[in-house]
Amino acid sequence: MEWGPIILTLKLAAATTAILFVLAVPLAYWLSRTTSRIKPVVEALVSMPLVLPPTVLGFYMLLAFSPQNAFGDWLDKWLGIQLVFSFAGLVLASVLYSLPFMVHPIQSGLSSLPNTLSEASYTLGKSKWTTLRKVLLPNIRPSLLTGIVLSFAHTMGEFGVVLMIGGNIPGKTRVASIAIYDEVEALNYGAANGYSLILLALSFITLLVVYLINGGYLKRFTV
Amino acid sequence: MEWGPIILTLKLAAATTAILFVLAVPLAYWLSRTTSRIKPVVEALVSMPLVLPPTVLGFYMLLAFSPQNAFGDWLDKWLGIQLVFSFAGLVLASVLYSLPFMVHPIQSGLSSLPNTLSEASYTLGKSKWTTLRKVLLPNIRPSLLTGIVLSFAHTMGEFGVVLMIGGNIPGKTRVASIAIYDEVEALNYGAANGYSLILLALSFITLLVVYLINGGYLKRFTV
Amino acid sequence: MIELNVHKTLQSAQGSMELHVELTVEKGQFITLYGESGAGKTSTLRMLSGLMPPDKGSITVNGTVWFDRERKTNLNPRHRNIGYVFQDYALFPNMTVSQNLEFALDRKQDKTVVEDLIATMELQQLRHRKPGTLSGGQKQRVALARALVRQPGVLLLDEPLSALDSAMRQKLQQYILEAHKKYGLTTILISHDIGEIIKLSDKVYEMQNGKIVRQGAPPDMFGLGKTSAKFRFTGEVIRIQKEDVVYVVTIRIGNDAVKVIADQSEVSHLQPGDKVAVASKAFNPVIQKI
Amino acid sequence: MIELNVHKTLQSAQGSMELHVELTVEKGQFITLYGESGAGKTSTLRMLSGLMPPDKGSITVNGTVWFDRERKTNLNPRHRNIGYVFQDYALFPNMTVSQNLEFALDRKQDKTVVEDLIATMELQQLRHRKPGTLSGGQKQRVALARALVRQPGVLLLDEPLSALDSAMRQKLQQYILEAHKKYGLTTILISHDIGEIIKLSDKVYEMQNGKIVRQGAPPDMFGLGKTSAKFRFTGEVIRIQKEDVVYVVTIRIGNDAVKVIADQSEVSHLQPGDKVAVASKAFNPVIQKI
Amino acid sequence: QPATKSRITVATAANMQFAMKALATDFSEKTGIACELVVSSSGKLTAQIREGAPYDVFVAANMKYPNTLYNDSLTLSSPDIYAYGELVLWSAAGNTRPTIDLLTAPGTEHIALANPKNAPYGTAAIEVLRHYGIWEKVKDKLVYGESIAQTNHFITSGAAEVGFTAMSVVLSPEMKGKGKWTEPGPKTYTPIAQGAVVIRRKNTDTRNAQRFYDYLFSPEAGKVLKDFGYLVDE
Ligand SMILES: Nc1ncnc2c1ncn2[C@@H]1O[C@H](COP(=O)(O)OP(=O)(O)OP(=O)(O)O)[C@@H](O)[C@H]1O
Ligand SMILES: Nc1ncnc2c1ncn2[C@@H]1O[C@H](COP(=O)(O)OP(=O)(O)OP(=O)(O)O)[C@@H](O)[C@H]1O
Ligand SMILES: [Mg+2]
Ligand SMILES: [Mg+2]
Repeated sequence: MEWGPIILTLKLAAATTAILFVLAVPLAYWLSRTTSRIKPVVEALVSMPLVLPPTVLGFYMLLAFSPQNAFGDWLDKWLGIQLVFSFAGLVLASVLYSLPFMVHPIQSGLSSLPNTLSEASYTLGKSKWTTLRKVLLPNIRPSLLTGIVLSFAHTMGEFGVVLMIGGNIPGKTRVASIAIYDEVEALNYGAANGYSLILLALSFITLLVVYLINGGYLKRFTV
Repeated sequence: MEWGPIILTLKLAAATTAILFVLAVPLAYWLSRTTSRIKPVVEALVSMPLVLPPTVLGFYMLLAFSPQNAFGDWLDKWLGIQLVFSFAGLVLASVLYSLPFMVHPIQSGLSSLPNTLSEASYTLGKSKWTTLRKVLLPNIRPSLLTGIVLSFAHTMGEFGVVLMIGGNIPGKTRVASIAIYDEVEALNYGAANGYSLILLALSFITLLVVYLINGGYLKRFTV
Repeated sequence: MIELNVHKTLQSAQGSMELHVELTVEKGQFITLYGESGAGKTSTLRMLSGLMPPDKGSITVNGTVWFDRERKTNLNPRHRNIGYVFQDYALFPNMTVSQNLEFALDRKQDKTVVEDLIATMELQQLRHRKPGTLSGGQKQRVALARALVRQPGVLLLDEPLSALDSAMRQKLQQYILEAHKKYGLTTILISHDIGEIIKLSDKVYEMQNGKIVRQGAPPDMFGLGKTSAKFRFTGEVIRIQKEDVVYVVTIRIGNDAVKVIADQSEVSHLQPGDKVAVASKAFNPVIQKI
Repeated sequence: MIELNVHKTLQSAQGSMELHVELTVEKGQFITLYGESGAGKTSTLRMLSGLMPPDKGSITVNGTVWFDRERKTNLNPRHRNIGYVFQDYALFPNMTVSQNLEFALDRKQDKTVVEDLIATMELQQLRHRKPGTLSGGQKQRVALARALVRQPGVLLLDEPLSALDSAMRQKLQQYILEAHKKYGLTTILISHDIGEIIKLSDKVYEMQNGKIVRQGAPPDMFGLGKTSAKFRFTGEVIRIQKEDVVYVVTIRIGNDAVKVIADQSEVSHLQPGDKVAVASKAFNPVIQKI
Repeated sequence: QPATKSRITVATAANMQFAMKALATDFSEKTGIACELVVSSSGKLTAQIREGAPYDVFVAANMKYPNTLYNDSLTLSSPDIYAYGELVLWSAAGNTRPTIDLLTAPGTEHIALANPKNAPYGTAAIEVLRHYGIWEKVKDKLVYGESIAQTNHFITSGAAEVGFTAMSVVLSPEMKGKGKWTEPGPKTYTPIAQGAVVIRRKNTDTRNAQRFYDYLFSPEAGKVLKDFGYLVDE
């Protein structure tokens, strides 16, 4: 068993979650505030990536990002970014695929906050951005946590999209989920169990620590 | 193209979402209230099904539910329930797999509610159950919606677990996601696009209607 | 009869506060908890209603043990038959005004009580509104109405009228008093308004720092005990004006102002805002209803 | 100077309410909005502060247009340089008391103002506490302190002292008044407490049903204009006792109670709770500082 | 002229992976060219190669996928058949050797096979069933795996009592000795022709890929393939 895929998975999950967070917060904020008529359309669209089987979604992404395609070609020529069979592509695909897991919880958290919080902040001369950062987000911690945990865990386990876009290249796009999948496919149940256990254990410990900190159980250590 | 898989998918998603809702509400309620030491452990466990690749999770479920196995055998002999290659098995697998999508949002919704709401209800002589049903849940509508939408959409698109447990039997366990997958594998991109479009369109319309109703845009029609 | 003897340590980042309250309220009595901000008044009501478990002690109401640390008894709030007006109202945002009241109905209770309360609290116009769009005073009235729906044995009022204008306030004071008498309630009020306390309550407990430091009949507690046919008022200097050789001092007493003639020596140590007593020896007043 | 002339239709399930407020406040003036629950006082402050857009009209403050429907101007609340004490406090639950105040600091502002306010409002003990664990009055003090941190040009106070005991209330009234004078603030207060209004404000506007129905100097508004050297008080009957052939009527006036002798005919139409006026013709009072 | 790569990537259909591992090792030892296997379903690999996946050689499980690529001019030449796959009837449960009769027995509730839509072993299994005239009888017992690999899971987990798989599976080191298997008999199905192609790639030297391709058709490779249960043209 190799550690490469596991480290790659953690990198992918971390990068995806971080990017998703940065993207989802403004989107969720906009959705929670807007009275625009297109709001329900955007809300529905955000969930769309979930509806297709991951492999199929991956297939369509493959078509879209491929250098054979105008868009992929443009990216390649002008920005030098290759999205197929590269780590960058995996990240982008995972971000698209896990978008609803980050956006929806944050949006519902924001829309449950009483208006007076942001109003009070505005009357104190603070901008929307400061208000969001210092007042709103800290008060929806459970929702942020939900978004982060769901996105992180989902990216860890996802392999349909990743396999299609990434192509299972060791050290580059061969994440743990694909490695396990391969071992299972090869009837190497022992190795598959090994990977699974490590993945489960790592995730369990990560999540446990997150929840312990969140629950204040680790106060003693964090003071 | 056949409609069978699409109808089966909708049935599966509806059944899974309904069952998940019934299971997740008490669990989320317990998690949002308890001060038990095992709370962070349970919280972490709830997310575990996400961490494994769906096919692998499906494989482990296959092992567990197989009639060769003590548990599967017991189910078969005593309750007459066959979980492998049956619709019931698909539902169970989907429920397990989508559990975090329902539990986490509801939990974060419940824990964001001010305590005084339930306190007021108790002082009015209402039970915990009545309080949950009439006071707490109606006040976390955005979170419930998030849970339902994520679970529903995720079940629509999921096929790794479903394929493993279900065995792709036409009319019984052959859901749309598998059908699309098959067409893509067979390089039948035309048919795959057809299925995908229908699935996307159906889901989009469903979600749009949900969000329109939720946003009060359809008030005129619902009065 | 309420017999309450509870201890509670309220933990906080900065030190802790020892709450120790001993209180006996006769059935049908109307008492008031009075005292400075943070003295422990709300906490006392919360322990009585079962929303906050005491660390030690016991609570017995009409012979039933509601709480006893020793005997490990802790009656569920829902079985305590109380009505509670929360300081922050705690209305249910998902329900309209009517629904908030109807939610409080007991299974077999008649709906007419809701109608009566809506009329009394002048909520007719608001009955189909959600709390989110109500003004502060409107919310407070709904909260009071909701607590009264069940005609509970014990009524707990945490500053129930603080957001109301004086006309509405007087009206609802009257209503509370009538309901208290009519249904034989035992009522505990938290209020900062001395007039209100004197008008409503049989006994006042003053709390300070988690303890009851004084108790007694309202007039005694607020220095009204030594009343006499003599006129002696406490008031506040509003203005001091020089007029010819004398000074005219305007003093606010209650909602009235009087002008008093004073000489240089009298005003030299006075300034607007000062609390003063005004007294007279010979006085034969006439009462006139207004 | 604040010139406000706004229209707003407040929609609700049951009919709608027309709010139309016209108001001119001089720079440095201290005015009070007074009126029954739901009259539109809070809504007026919300429009002035930019939290609720009026349907029509304009708001000009010290020559700057804050809002003008015609000219499509609508200054962001954050640029209006106001301090706002919300009726429901609106403290930030994620921050401690100190942090709530520090958050309000302007970029270049000195931190000492926070320390001063913490001391004035007696919040030292609470500085590291989160709002969730504060009592009602404690929250209210934090809210007031927070609104004062920026020493804003316009101070908007929505029942800022309603949850405080009278000692604290008096103290903070004094403080508000001093701050108002010291920093040359223009202050708009919403209050139901007549004593407070008289003490603090230069002018009172009475609102009813979304309109200003009366305005004037506080003493005039509350019928204190016709003061004279005569003693004439309004009060409330607390008790009527028969003693021998006469009746002793106990009347509460402000925080004092007086006993007045009355005969059968005088008391026949009186009962406890009645509002009465007490007057005397010959009276030569003495003032005594307490 | 780009530098010669000392490492090639071989896209391998799932059912070939056991044999390919042995072949790749042997090839690397002989030539010093490192060989990386990317194992996936033929369908996915085909889609990826069309979009420029960095694979040098494609070893498929049938002729359809390499032919598609050839028709798209993505290969150096038309695909050649390097081996024929053989089908077996396999059962992991019990100790009885599975027979065709077992399929119709009442105790057999599920028969696993690969999805005939995109796996050649599935098509072959259907042919076998039709050959014995039991298709109608067993139709409702059939459960389909996404690939031959998933069919194996159905069988090894015991979820399906019996199923059709590739002989290469039951002869693989991982599965050797697990359960019992029989061959359904010659001429009961069309031999499963498996083709390979060298991928045409821009800016990449294909010489090493061609060497591997040639090796695949060499007698040494043929011997290895035979050991793994494939038929090889001689
Ligand atoms: N968002 C809203 N939608 C509809 N009606 C509203 C809304 N906000 C306030 N109102 C109504 O407008 C009227 C004025 O409310 P406002 O809060 O200004 O009253 P107020 O004078 O501050 O009363 P109080 O003294 O009780 O706080 C009330 O009848 C209230 O119910
Ligand atoms: N959950 C809590 N944790 C820690 N301290 C608390 C908690 N709740 C209240 N306290 C503190 O206990 C003390 C008493 O609070 P309480 O709410 O009973 O005051 P109060 O007498 O009702 O005051 P007010 O008149 O301001 O409402 C206060 O100092 C308060 O800060
Ligand atoms: Mg209190
Ligand atoms: Mg108001």
